[in-house]
Amino acid sequence: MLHSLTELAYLAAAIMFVTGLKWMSSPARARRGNMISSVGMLIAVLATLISQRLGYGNIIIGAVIGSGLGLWMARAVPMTSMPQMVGILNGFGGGASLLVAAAEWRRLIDPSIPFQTDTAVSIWASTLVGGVTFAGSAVAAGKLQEIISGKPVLFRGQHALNALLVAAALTLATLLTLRPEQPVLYVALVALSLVLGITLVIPIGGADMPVVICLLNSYSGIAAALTGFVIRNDGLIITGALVGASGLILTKIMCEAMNRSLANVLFGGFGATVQVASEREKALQARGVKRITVEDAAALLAYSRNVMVAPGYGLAVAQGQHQVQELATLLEKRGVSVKYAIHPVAGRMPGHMNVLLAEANVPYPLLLDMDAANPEFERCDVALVVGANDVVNPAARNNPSSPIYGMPILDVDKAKQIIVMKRSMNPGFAGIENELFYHERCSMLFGDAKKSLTALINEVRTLE
Amino acid sequence: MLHSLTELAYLAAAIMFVTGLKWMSSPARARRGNMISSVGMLIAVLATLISQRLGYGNIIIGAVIGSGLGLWMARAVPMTSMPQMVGILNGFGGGASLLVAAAEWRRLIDPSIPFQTDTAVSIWASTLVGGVTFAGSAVAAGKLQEIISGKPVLFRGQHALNALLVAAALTLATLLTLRPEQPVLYVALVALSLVLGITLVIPIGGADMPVVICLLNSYSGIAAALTGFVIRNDGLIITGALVGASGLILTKIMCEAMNRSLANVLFGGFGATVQVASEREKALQARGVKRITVEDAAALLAYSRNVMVAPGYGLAVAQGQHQVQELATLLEKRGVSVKYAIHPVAGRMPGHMNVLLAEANVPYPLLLDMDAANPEFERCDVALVVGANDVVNPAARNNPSSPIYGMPILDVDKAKQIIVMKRSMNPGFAGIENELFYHERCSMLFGDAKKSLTALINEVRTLE
Amino acid sequence: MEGLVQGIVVFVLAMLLGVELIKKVPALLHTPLTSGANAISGITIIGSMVVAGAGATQLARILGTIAVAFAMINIVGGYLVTDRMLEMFKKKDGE
Amino acid sequence: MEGLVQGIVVFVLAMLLGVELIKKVPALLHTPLTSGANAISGITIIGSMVVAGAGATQLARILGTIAVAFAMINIVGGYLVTDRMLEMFKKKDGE
Ligand SMILES: NC(=O)c1ccc[n+]([C@@H]2O[C@H](COP(=O)([O-])OP(=O)(O)OC[C@H]3O[C@@H](n4cnc5c(N)ncnc54)[C@H](OP(=O)(O)O)[C@@H]3O)[C@@H](O)[C@H]2O)c1
Ligand SMILES: NC(=O)c1ccc[n+]([C@@H]2O[C@H](COP(=O)([O-])OP(=O)(O)OC[C@H]3O[C@@H](n4cnc5c(N)ncnc54)[C@H](OP(=O)(O)O)[C@@H]3O)[C@@H](O)[C@H]2O)c1
Repeated sequence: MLHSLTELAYLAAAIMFVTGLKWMSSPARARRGNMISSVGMLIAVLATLISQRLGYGNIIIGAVIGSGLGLWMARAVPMTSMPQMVGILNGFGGGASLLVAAAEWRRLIDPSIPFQTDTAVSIWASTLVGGVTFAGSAVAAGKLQEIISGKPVLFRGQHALNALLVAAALTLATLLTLRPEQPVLYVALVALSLVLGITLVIPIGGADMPVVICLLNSYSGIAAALTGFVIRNDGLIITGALVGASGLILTKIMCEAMNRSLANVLFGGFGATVQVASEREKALQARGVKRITVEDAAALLAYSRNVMVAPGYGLAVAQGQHQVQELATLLEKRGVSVKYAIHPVAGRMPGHMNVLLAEANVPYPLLLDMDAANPEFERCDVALVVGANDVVNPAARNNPSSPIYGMPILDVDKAKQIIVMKRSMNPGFAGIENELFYHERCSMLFGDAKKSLTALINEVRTLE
Repeated sequence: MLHSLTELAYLAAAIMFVTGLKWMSSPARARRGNMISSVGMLIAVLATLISQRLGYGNIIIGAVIGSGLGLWMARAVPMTSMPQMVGILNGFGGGASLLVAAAEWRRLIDPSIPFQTDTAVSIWASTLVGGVTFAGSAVAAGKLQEIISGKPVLFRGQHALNALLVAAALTLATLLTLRPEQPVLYVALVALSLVLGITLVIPIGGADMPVVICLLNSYSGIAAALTGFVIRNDGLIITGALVGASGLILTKIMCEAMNRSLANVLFGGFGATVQVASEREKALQARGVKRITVEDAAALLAYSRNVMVAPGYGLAVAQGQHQVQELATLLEKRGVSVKYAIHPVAGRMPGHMNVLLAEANVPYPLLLDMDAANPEFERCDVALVVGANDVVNPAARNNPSSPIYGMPILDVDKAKQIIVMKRSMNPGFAGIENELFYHERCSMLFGDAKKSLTALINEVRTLE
Repeated sequence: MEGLVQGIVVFVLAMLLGVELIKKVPALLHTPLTSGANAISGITIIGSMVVAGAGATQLARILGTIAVAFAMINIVGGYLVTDRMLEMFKKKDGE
Repeated sequence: MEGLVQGIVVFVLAMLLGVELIKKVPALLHTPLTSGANAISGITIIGSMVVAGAGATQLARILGTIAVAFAMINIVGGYLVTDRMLEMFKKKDGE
């Protein structure tokens, strides 16, 4: 009876998670959905506490410390660092799985309890997924925070090494299923999973970290579901499947938005080398780009009717979201209509730009997704590219030999005038030249985006 | 092992049903989805045949007869009779449930098999739902085919009688659970369920039959799921839940499209009485309507630029869908743009008009749903109302005392000119006067829709 | 009890999934949706076959045989009629 | 075996439901979706609590306690950060 009640409580929690995800489909209800989801988590926790005879001491210690840290992190993190934050949180989740698996393994080898193969398999799987997630997420967060170089770290024989490590891990897991009582084998497996987490993620470029994080999160979901299978807990199976599905779909969305295969993201070493310029590009480079002064740019913006802002990773680096909004408000007061064109993989996380601009109080109906924005560029007097590069690179449309060929991009080059704000002629993440900058209707406004935007604001203020 | 395989086969079937419903969301894939769904059914049938030791003779006889009849019915039915057809098919499904329950009840009272209360409950539930569905669907089909009067059959004490019958049925079910070995009690329950099917449906108006059919179908789904609970068959639970969900959602959509509660549909006797005309309506009736000749109507249509057709139940009665399409083609050749405004509950089934017009080869992008159509009426030179009445009645917007007040309607009265084709001044299903007909920009073209359309076609042909 | 809870889990999940799927069907296709869902409800064929093929008494088997016929009408008629309708929906004239 | 198949049924249904739900989330909210799903994956707290509160050895209980802390960071941090982001999305200026 109590057992059934607990199962029902888990089911209720799972349904609340479903509701949370469902309500995420509308910005108006998403926040309430998130709260419902968190109540579901509370129910799952309470059901566990009530149904099982547990010593509360340790749990309270762990929960207080964890909640405190979580609270502090969630408060302290700036919006621009959201990608890292999600990476770190994901890592802690993986760490928890790893630790639980380790503790369970201790119990597994207790001679007084009958040995069960499926429990063993679930433990090795959790160990591997947990360890890889923990270490991999740490590397990913480090890359995003630029503590670790964002460039892919490549060396000869890397794939062979990784294949070897995976093979070794699987061998260890098999050995452990046969001789679970060998602590050294288990410790080796833990070590191996941590090493794998590092060696698998380090060769991937910084901008591809969101794919890694979503994928790792999806794996942790599937590992949770696996545990659910072993202990026959439907709530866990459902929750794991939901997390798994969300990670997989997001990964798919990102890969499609880049027209790259998942294999290319994970093993391609994308963005490792700055491409050597082709003949055509050299000719372009020789011709040079047009520059625009802050004064001219301000006038151009102030006297236009439709402006579309195309933000990219540089906006997050410069933390210039508030300035963008300020400029837009100024322009709107002058009767200029300002909208935002958001590429699905602009920045370092899917939806990154939306969060940044929402923080700066930009109403979300003005944030157009790619499909809504692209037909509007034609009617646009000025397209203002703020720290975006790859996502506005026409090579994706024109140049079949380009590594980003086929990626759907923002059609900023259809606008009557294009202003690009960046600090230098350095390439974006993909490491390739961008012909847009040499376009006859395009002019560059060099400098840190925040500084340039502030200058523009001041300049627009002086007009009239 | 075999049992697990069978379960997996049922799961595969259920997933194929899911795919069928999922692909129903796009007209391009819906047909393939339906085929996948039917293959799922085949798999479920084969899995049952293989996994159980069954005598094939009876099954083959039943299957051959049933398939033959099903095939013949599906071929013979005209598109205009789809609502009846679905009603009849639903009835056969209910009949099958009833028969299975009856046969199982024979087994239930076998003294050599231990008696199980939950099996008993499932059997009574299937009997009741099956019987009500069988008889109720027959009445519904009869009303739609107009073998039985489409008017609600109302008499004093009807609700009391129905309540009594329901109470009697539940009492019988309880008695049977206690004394299952009494055949007379079971036969009485069957009889009662059939009577209930009739008395519950007969007081409901003909146009409300689709709600009844969807609801009964949803109940049969839930009864199937219940059986799945009893025999612990997940495939059956899933399938039943899917059918249940679809019936409930369609019921909800219809009720919302009429702004009526489900209780009002089932117990309100809606459409029973032709409303007595109010003072205002009497004044209107005294003023009379404007008539238009076929010649004038043809000229009006031929020299306009945008025409919107608003079809209703009368189009199905007149079987005039091919003529509508012919007229539209003629007009299009003259450069007139013709589109169709489809109200969700126009006709006698949700989506009825779409099926009719698709049969007449109207490309579906021209079939606008209400939300897409309403903003277009303003730009419309002529709104051609073909056999529609309640769904274009402005009383739904203007007259708080009208029984259809609050129902979302097609805004035909926003068009520059309105032509209404119907046979008389008789009201539609709701039995109320329609002020639209007295509108200053509206004129009536009396007569059977098919005949009027043919006349219009001939007339338009003579122009130039 | 255990089995019941698991049944509830499956039912609730399938219900939620069904609601999501059905909501996405456009009004254009509501009639074939109705007939298609109706065809699926012919899954009662499973019980009918078991009774027809392994019923305890002659009467049960006869009832079962009729039930198979009824369910088959529902299935065959339902799928075919749905197919007939869906076949008619075309994007362009004559396509 | 029996239990396994039922587990698969539940897993497949939840996966299908998850896919439908996630696909409906607009690109606008993909970041909070990521962090929200991440918070849900903190469900590992259940296993962590069991180990922390009823682990067989002192070592297991210590590992469990750390696991509870880790999972709690994931949960509390995840939900709060999602809430912080969602709070910012407004339809109109200053609303
Ligand atoms: N968002 C995701 O989920 C996701 C997932 C996977 C991959 N990616 C990849 O990430 C990339 C995103 O494209 P993106 O266009 O947003 O970024 P990007 O191509 O990486 O370019 C960012 C640009 O911003 C400029 N920048 C940097 N700091 C700046 C500052 N302080 N002020 C002004 N400009 C600054 C840089 O030029 P300077 O150095 O000259 O200033 C750089 O060219 C794509 O390649 C995409 O495939 C994203
Ligand atoms: N579709 C559904 O799923 C559904 C569900 C529940 C309820 N309903 C109800 O059904 C009604 C549907 O509205 P509706 O506007 O389509 O139909 P309606 O209001 O019932 O009106 C149909 C009109 O067609 C005319 N008509 C009949 N035969 C004709 C012929 N041979 N030629 C020309 N005209 C003919 C009739 O007028 P004359 O007799 O003067 O010719 C009648 O006024 C609504 O009340 C709705 O609430 C529908």
